[in-house]
Amino acid sequence: MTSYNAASVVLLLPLLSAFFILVLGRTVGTTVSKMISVGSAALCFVVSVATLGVTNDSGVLVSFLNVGKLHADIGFIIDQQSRGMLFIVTFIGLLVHVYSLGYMKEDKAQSRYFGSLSMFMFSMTGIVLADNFAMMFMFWELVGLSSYLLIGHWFEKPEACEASKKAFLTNRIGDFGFMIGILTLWAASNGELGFAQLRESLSGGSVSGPLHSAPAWVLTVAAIGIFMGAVGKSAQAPLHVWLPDAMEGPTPVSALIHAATMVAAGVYMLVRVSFVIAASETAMHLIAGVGGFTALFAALMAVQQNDIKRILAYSTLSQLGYMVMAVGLQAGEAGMFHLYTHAFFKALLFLGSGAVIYACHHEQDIWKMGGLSKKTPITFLTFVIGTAALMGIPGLSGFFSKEEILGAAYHDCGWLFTAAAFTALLTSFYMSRCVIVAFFGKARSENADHAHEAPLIMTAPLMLLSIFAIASGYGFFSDRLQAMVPHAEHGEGHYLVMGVSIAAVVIGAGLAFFLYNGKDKDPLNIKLFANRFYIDEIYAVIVKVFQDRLAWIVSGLESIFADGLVARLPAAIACRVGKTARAIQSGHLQGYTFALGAGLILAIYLVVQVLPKH
Amino acid sequence: MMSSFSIEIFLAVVGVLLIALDAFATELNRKVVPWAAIGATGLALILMLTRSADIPAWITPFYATDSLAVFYKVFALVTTLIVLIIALEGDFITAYFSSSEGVKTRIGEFYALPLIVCAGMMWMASAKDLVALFVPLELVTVSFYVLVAFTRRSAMSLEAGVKYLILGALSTGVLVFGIAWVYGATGSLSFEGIAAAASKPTTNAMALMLGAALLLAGLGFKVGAAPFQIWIPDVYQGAPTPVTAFLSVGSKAAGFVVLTRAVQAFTGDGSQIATQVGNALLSAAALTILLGSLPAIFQTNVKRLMAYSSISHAGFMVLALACGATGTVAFYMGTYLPATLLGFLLLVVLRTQGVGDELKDLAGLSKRSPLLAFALAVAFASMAGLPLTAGFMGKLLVFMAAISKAHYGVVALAVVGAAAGFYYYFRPILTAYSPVEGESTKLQVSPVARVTIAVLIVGVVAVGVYPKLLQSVLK
Amino acid sequence: MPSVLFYLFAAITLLFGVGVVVARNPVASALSLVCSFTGLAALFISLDAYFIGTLQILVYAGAVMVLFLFIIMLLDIKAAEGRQTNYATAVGGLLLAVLFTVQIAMVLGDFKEGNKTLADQTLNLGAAASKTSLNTIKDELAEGTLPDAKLMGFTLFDKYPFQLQVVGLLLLAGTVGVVVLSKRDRGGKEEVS
Amino acid sequence: MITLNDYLLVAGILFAIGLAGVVVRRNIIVIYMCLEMMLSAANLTLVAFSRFHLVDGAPDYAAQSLVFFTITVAAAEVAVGLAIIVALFRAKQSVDVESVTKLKG
Repeated sequence: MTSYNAASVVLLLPLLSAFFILVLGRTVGTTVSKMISVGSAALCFVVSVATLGVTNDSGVLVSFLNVGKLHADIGFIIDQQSRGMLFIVTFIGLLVHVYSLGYMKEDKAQSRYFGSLSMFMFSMTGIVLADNFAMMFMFWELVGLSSYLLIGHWFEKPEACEASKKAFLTNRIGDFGFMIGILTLWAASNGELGFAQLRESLSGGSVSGPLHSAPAWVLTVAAIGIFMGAVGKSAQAPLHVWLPDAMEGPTPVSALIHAATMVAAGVYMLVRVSFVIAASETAMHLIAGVGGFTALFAALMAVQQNDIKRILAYSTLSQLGYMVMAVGLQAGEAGMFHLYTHAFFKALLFLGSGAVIYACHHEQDIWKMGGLSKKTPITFLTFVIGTAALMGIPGLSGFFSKEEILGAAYHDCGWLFTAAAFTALLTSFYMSRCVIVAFFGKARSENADHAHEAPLIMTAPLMLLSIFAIASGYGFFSDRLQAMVPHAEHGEGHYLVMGVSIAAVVIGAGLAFFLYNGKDKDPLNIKLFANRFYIDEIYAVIVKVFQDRLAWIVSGLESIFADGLVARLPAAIACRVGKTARAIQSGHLQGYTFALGAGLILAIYLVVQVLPKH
Repeated sequence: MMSSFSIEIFLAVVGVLLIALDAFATELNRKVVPWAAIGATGLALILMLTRSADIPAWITPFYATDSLAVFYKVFALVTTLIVLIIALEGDFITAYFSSSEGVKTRIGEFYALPLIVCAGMMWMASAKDLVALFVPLELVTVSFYVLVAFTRRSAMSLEAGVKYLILGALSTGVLVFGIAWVYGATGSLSFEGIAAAASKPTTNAMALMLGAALLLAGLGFKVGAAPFQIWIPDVYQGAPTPVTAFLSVGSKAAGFVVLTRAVQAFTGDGSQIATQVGNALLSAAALTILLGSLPAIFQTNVKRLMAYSSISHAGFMVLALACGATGTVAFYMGTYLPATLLGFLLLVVLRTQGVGDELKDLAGLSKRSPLLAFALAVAFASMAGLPLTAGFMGKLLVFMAAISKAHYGVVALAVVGAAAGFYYYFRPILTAYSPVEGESTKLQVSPVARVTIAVLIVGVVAVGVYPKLLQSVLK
Repeated sequence: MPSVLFYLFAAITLLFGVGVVVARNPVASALSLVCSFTGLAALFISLDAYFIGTLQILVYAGAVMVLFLFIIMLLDIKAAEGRQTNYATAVGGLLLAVLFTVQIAMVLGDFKEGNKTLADQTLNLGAAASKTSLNTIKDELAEGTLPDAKLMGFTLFDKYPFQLQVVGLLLLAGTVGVVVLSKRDRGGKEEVS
Repeated sequence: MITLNDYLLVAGILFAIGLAGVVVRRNIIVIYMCLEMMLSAANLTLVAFSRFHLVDGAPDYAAQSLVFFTITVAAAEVAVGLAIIVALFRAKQSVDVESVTKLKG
């Protein structure tokens, strides 16, 4: 099987599965739908394993659009980066499919759920394989759509409904930036959208491409626009508000989408087009800054969360911040490496948290757990392995990748290194806290008291993932899985970086042990962190002031743009304009004729007197 | 093999014959006239697609047969065909509101007039000079006065008729005044002559600009470009739904053809007023998108929502026109047709089952009829511009045209409009799929409506997935 | 035409035009409009457009205005409107009119070609005669008279025969529309939903 | 002497008066009369220009044909318009613009 054919299979199988379930799901029944979905995921996994190690390839599946200067194809690019990512996506995807068989056993709409999963797999592989921006953007949108469907799976729950809307809308803001960035590149390169062609156009090799000679600000606009897309999808500040809320979806979905794959799509895309980012100094600084800020910011918020899934969600934000920072520091390979190790241990942690929640009868507050280490030993053990990898305990996968990023920060920018190191300390602290509170001490609620181990179909993936969480950092493993291992150039300061990162782990874990061992309630009470820096409240206050003054204006949108200044402020302005425009539409004919007459005079005035003549 | 010219005459003649048939053959089954009209339009469409290229020599001086004209002729025929089907679906509602005889009223004119309107729109597409533009344009407008007020027992329809009448006549006055000044400045009535005179330094630029501003204002009214969009929401909401569909797709498209021709004449090579006209169109586009999108946020009536949506779409088309991308205007039109007609068809089907136009009436639609709910989702998703629907491709091309001309400011405003669109277009979908309590009756959909809905859905998705389809039609 | 007559007819046209707008009674408005159109017809004739001038009298001042008057009388519309003038709309309307006039005046100030008089642009009927193919028109032009109606008819049928047909169709559509819209219902009183 | 600009100015003022009337008046029939006035102003502009754009020494009859068409179209428009106004009067017993304000927002 050539790698081109393999790519086509991996892309099209989930599509067929989704289509089949959509059309015939109701007729053939839930069981068949499940079989098809899981079967297609398994087959995809097998195929993508088979592609590991084959030669690089590229090809066009179908020519898609050909209007004027716009040429867009469904085409593949198969190289080390995409093969590695494909492995992660199909592997985690398969695990989640299998895990969902157990977790969603009693759900009423399993057909829809598995259809959406297949749809998601299709969109995600599309992003991974894309060889041009048009295809990338299309699948980008599809990922957003299927994520919307999955988060809102339990749409009877108002929180789930709200969360899915929030995710969708926040992502759209990023996507518009993304689109502008793509179109700017397209315009500046005189009609190119393919990654290879753009790279050539930018490099100014044998024939100096139009992008090479484009003014710097154009490239900055393009790079920042593209980064906007990643900000939305990878939940970087200030568009991060959707990710924690997205935990309202089913836990396997949180694991699949919001830990390992979808959120990583932003990082994957940035690495794929790093040549564009490298062309703009400003964009690089911005990206590194936003990444570092998000890493620290999210870690601080994670310190005071009590919901086990939210802790993991903020930790995901923080780790994504690391990866984005790496991209901004021109260490994309380190970012991809961390993406790859993170995918395993974060999926492990999420599935582990799912098992804990399952064990405690849908209890998610860690303060109502406790003593689980004896009742659910397998879950406990695997969770600890995941935690250790995330903290970066030497010898586990997370240690290697995190250290690479810290190293990159150390070489490039002092204060980013400080922030990253402090983040590492915090990570160690809040994860230790989570483990200590949830698994040790005595049971603090009836549910925790009656906890029991999850069935094998749920624990088996945990055990499998633990192996990856331990071993995936080592060369014999990562090389085989085509992970992007950064060049091991241990230059000056290598030992300092290593020392700092180990110290951070030790201090963080020690602090947590000291503070939380045997406690029944949180001795720390940092309201600022617990309330997520009051961002929602700050947003609310600002909007409130804005609203009070224009109280009669803003009435319709609160329900949808639930919070997030980014979404709300433009919305309020839009509302004001909309209401004013609506007021003209008074229904009075005299008003209309006057408006038409005034418009006429305005038109004449503009054309004849104002607009420039030449 | 007929020439396009004969096809138009054929349509007009059938229209006249149907009027006579309806008036004099009183024993006629009520279904005969609608089906005859649908059949004639379908036949004309087939003839159009297999037409012969030659047209009588005597008519060539004032009859264009370029690709633009041919595209819009096919477009007008497709629109008329679907509008007639929509009208047939809502037949008894139209009849009920037409006179006190209620549902027994014979409304043959309601099916015959669209044929004449269609012929008029096809003639507009071929206009080469301002006289050939004006006369068919007025044929279309006067017929629409009648159609909008047709269901005169409905206060809404009557009000819409009065408003359309006054504002339409006002725009006609402005249009003629503009034609007069353009003629006065250039000494020519043909687009070619105007383009030639516009590039001559001896032509008085001020006078030409005045004429151009007035002319564009008059045509801007027809397509609903700001600040002349003000009539659209009221008239669209009040008019009988099939007529609204016809106005929003057919009339708007015809308006865009002549607007395209006028703009091409004003912005030809070396034209003195090219910059002004281009900038005026840009400002109009930005304003239109905003004034279409933002008030739509507050709409609770789906029909009125679609009226605002059509304003916003017109804004995108004007934007493409301002960038000189006439192909994109046609493409956008092509993506706009299936989604909009699908939306109006759904409204009519729902109305015949006693479901109103208000947003809240849509609640629980997915339970009552999965097909209609899905069609609604497809239609509105396409209007919003969701990827993999036709609407996305249209919007994408417009954005690309604008960015390639570096109109970033307008693009930013257009993005705001499009983003607002995502809010208000998704509300009907969410409502349709939201659960409702209690029992609800299933909705019946007639076979004709079923087939039409299926065809339109396939059209939306096919163009969205494989846009080359529409492109090949455009060529 | 002597300047005096131009000023007279322009004044008639405009003043009675203002009369249409300010008259309280619709009948007075309609009669004002008839007078205004008569003045306008005279202006047409002063521009050697005899046929259009006649048409203006026949169709507008005659048929159309009679239709207006007929409807006003039929509906028996009293001067019900505006017991008190709505100042907002009055000011708005006045403002629009003034602005529009100023704009036109500004364009005219720049429009040098418009400073020609009719005397500068005398008709050259001899030249026209040599270009005409139709004998009756040719003869009259050669004699030095302008066969306005004939030239009009010739242009209509020579250049715009097709548009003439379309106008016929338009009139038909209009007629059908009028019939549809004003059919008396058998039920007598209208119900409005 | 009287110039072309004089005619154009008269036409412009007539158009402006009509526009003002359309905005100011509340009686729909009178509004419709004002619209006819605007159309006539446009016709005057056309005829004036046609007289000054001589073709072979005679006025430009192409432009005058357009005037012919506008007059015809206007007559048809008046007929349809008055029919609609009569229908409105039958329904509402009024031809005031304030009787049609239900559609709005």
